[in-house]
Amino acid sequence: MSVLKADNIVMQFGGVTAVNDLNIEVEKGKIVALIGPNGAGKTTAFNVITGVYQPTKGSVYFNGEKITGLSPDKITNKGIARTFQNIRLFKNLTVLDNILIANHLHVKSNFLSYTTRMPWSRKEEKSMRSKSEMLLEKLGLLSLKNEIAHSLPYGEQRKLEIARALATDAKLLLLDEPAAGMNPSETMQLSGFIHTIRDEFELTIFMIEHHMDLVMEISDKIYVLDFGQLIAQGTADEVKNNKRVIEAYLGVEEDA
Amino acid sequence: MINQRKDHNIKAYILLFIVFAVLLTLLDLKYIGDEYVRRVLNLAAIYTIVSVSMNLVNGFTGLFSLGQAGFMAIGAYTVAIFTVPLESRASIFYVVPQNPALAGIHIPFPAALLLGGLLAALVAILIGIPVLRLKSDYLAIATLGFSEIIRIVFTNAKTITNGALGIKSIPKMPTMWVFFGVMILSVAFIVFLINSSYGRAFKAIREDAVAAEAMGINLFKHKVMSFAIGAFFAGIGGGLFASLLGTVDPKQFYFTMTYNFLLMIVLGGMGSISGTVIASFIVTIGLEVLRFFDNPLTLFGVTIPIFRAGFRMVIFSALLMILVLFFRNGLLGQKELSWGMVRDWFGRLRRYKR
Amino acid sequence: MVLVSFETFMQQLANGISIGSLYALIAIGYTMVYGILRLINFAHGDIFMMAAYFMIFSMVSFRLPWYVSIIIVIAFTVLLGVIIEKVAYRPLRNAPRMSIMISAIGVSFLLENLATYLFTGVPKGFPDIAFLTKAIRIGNISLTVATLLTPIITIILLYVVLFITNKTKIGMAMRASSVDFETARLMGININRVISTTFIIGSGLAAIGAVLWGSKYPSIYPLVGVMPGLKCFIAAVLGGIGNTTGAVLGGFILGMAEIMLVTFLPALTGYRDAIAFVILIVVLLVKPTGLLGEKVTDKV
Amino acid sequence: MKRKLSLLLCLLMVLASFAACAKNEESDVIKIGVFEPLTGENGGGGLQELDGIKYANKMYGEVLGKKIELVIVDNKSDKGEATTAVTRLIENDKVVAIIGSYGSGVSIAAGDIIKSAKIPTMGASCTNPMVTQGNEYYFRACFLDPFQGRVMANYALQQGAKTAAVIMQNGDDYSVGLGNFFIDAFKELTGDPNSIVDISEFQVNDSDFNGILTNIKAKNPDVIFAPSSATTAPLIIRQARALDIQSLIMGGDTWENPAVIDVAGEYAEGIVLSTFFDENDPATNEAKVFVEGYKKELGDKEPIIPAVAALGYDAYLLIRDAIERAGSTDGDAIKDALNATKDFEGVTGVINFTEEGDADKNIAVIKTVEEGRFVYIDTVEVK
Repeated sequence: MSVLKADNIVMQFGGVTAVNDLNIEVEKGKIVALIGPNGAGKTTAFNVITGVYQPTKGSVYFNGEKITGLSPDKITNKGIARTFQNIRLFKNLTVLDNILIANHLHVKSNFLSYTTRMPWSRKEEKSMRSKSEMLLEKLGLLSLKNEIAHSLPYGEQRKLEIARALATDAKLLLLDEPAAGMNPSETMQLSGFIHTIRDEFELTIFMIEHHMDLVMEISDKIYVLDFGQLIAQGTADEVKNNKRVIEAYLGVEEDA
Repeated sequence: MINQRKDHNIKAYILLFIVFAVLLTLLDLKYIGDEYVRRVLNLAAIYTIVSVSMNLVNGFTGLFSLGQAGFMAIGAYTVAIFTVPLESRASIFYVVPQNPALAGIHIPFPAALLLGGLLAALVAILIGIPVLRLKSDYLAIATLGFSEIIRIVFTNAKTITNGALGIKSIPKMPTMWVFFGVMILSVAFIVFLINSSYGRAFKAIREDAVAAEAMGINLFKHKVMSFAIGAFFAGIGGGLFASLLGTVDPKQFYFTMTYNFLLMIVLGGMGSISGTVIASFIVTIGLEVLRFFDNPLTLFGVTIPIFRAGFRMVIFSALLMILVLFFRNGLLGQKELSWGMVRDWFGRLRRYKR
Repeated sequence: MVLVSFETFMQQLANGISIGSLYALIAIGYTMVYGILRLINFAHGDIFMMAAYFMIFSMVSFRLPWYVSIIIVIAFTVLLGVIIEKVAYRPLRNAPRMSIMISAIGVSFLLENLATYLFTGVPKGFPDIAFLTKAIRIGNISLTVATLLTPIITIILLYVVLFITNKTKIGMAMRASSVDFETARLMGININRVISTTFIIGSGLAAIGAVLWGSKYPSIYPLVGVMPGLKCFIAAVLGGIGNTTGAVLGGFILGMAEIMLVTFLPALTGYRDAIAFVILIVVLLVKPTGLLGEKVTDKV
Repeated sequence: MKRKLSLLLCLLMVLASFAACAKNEESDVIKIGVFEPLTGENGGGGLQELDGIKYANKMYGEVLGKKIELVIVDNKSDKGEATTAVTRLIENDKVVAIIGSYGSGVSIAAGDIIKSAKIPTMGASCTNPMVTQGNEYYFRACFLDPFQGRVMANYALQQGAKTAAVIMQNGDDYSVGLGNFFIDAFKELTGDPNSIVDISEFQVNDSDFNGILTNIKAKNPDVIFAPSSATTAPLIIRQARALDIQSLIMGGDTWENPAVIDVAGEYAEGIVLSTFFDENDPATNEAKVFVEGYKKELGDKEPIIPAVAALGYDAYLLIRDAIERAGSTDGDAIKDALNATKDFEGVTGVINFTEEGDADKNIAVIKTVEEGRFVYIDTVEVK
């Protein structure tokens, strides 16, 4: 059964069509990649899925439930979490705070019981903290928990952003260029990391990526987008040998 | 080790509080200080409540709101309308009689104060629903606009507010503990809020609204929540203000009043509660200390001509500009005052001396 | 709702155009600064106030003729505007938006207190420019020359500003900067010069506005700029901030709305100032880009 | 740079606190506090009133063989400031009596503090009834708004007026109070509830009255009564005349301000206002001396003596006289002496106090403007 299904998505800005007639299906437990040259509409597709943009036409389904029209926070509440192309951490807050914030959507006590220090709210806070610390530990970030987010090295910031997305207890993780700006060895580590979290947290992963090596290595399925149009889909090998894909990438590829 | 330090800190806090309580009680029982000192301190306590509430909205949630004066007006008028003794109502509403629905109602001060805060919060929710969608400077100007609308409505609702003539004979509070007690409760409430999950959500919105939303935080709900809580405490501050002055009229709540609180949070540090508390006291007391600039100054028999009425405010606004330009983070930036920081300062001082 | 005679209506129409054109003139300055710096220049109304005082000093204390005075006033006001930009806004250009707005509020606060200190709160009479304050009658409608002249001057100045921004080199640089600051800088545009020019034009217009305002409402005191400042900002937002023609349009609409409220709903005259804010908020909510503003999409 | 600046700031603060403490107590002076708006909205009037008080201090600088020292604080036309300013006078400066303030709002705010501190206070020109109401320590040297409203309504009637329009400043207690008293009196005197054809309000800091005035013009009233500050009055007058409104334009005591003529120019001709005092018709001996001396003192500063200066002068003399009669600086003694004031010869007339502590004045001076000067028309007595 498909976790995510995008059905004939059209996204227009004024007269410009950024995404045209996009159909995507992501199956449970799989790692699926969305690739394409710059400006192909990949991030736009992500923004439509996560509710940042309302599509001009078409709908998105999550576990069979229609989620188009919902606001981004509602969609996250359903179980889709994402990272951003240009890391958007809560820069001036600590690593732990970043994770705790992602836990906020599960909070049950209201603000009054927090401000009056009611026992159940204190208990909730406590369990939230231990859960977050456990997550940090699993991802090897626990020693950094009191560091300010923007002071972390670039790679750790990427990792933290993924950790933060995980903290929402998402079932589907959207990664927007997780390897951007990483060197080859970091990229290879990332590949292992993605596999690990997929298995550990029983995730489905849908990612945008430019690093072809990474994409080819870990993806179960690849979608190729060019000028807003889906031009190819299939396994790594199928896509690699697709004529239209090669054309689209000719001379455009810069960092593979 | 860490636990030990924590215990130590708690002891120090308790000690600090006892010293504070003893000082305040001595002041209150008129063993030390005089009416002037007491009044200035009470005023500072009220300003603290309002500026801390403004910092919750502006500094912690990142919403540039300039509506604090309007919310204060709501609290102040609620207290004024409902606590003035029934027998003096007729002499106050001597031009236009009070609305008969209100003329017979008298409620005790604590209830009126709370009601004022709740009404301010209610109005904030009503305003916030449309306005909080706006961004930074548009939000600022819209909240300023609403603050003015509130004031203008109060000016015109003569049967309720006595219009321009204002209301007097608002009962006085017998003790400073009313002002300081409410201040402590309010600041504690906001500190607990900020350190709770909700507070972290507010900070997340300040840091990056898009990312916060992507983390499942309902922007709108949390913005309205912060805005309304901020308004609630501004209303409480306004109610205390009315009681301290004994009189209210709409002109007091002109939008320029909000600028004073803005100054306090800028001085204290946007996003620092302790900084705001300190800054509120510095500004309120400082404005009084600076009064000597208004009086002609004679040094060695020469009268210095620049010292005359209005000079104080020039100095005050010049200080504000220096602050904005050179000390943008204020006293504490986004940090909170802690023992470690105090120790650091002392350490640095000692090094200076050497 | 009150029915009024045709005569009264025509008179009110003239009143509306007259006050509206003054709003429009000052709103241009707001809109230009906002267009480039994305800053609500809270001090604009106070620059306007200082210009009025400059005029008083020039004509009353130094007994200069009005045509000389106007030039001096424009020069001094422009200087003031440029200094404010250099001292209070330039150092904060890369700071968060809130900081620079607080700085603008601080400048406004400082100018008001300075004026109170230097000139006291006693209102000063604005010098009479005889030909401007002469009353003329058309049928039963009475107008001063200043009232007639203001809309004409406003329209002329609007065209001058439009000419500068559309046809001159610095104007192109200004437009480029208003679209994208960083790119404009990378394209070799001297941003500082562009901003200074913006403040020169904005302050110059404030000075001319102050002279016309003073001739019409000749009572000058330190807080005289507060209300015009706020209302002209509202006019600029109404028209679509950043758009010069929009600012003029907004000014006229606001002036007309105020006067028409007084005409047809005299029971609500007490709410006149509230009307401006209500219009502001409605515009912000219904069409945040104003009447003639362009749509800006946020990038995620 | 930053460190130096912050050190400088600290130094400034320390210096300030020293300066504040440096004023040590001297027993050979008697301190009288003056709290006036020297800045802010009412800064203009406050300064004029202060000048009168200072002049009185210069002329009569001693009482009970001691020097009188004036302690002046600015209340910024703001209630919050007013209460701290007054408390400061009482507690820090230990004044024995207080004079002020211009503007009734700030006076009312200070009233409760004065009452509980038992410091007798003399308002000079605050005309709102609420100032002295229920406050045995607050006195005033001027008449009240209800009286003034009645005087103007009376005068309008004498001039044959049958209809009137009223313009008030929305949000200003003085303007709204006086305007409403006029409305009541005018309706009562004409016996016609429709005699007030238009009531309009304008906003604080408004400059444009054309809209209001055009409406009024259409109703063609015999008189326009527009109690307002000296800042707005000339604008109303000018715009009315420019609109070709021929009605008689009247105002209250605040209009007797050179700024009105200065700003309104020739348009001010023929306006009518009520005031406390006329320099050309001194009511008492004290007044003659005052007019002569104060004219010299003013020099070119102001063309006429502002009524509030005369009232400030009187307020000072009343307090000084009471201290002298009381023979002590005790608050209650001064208060009792003030209550016992009998036929005190002030500049603005012979003064006695009512039970509320208001100057029992039944005389108001009506003035008009001719050839750019305030000219005496009549003295009106109202029972």
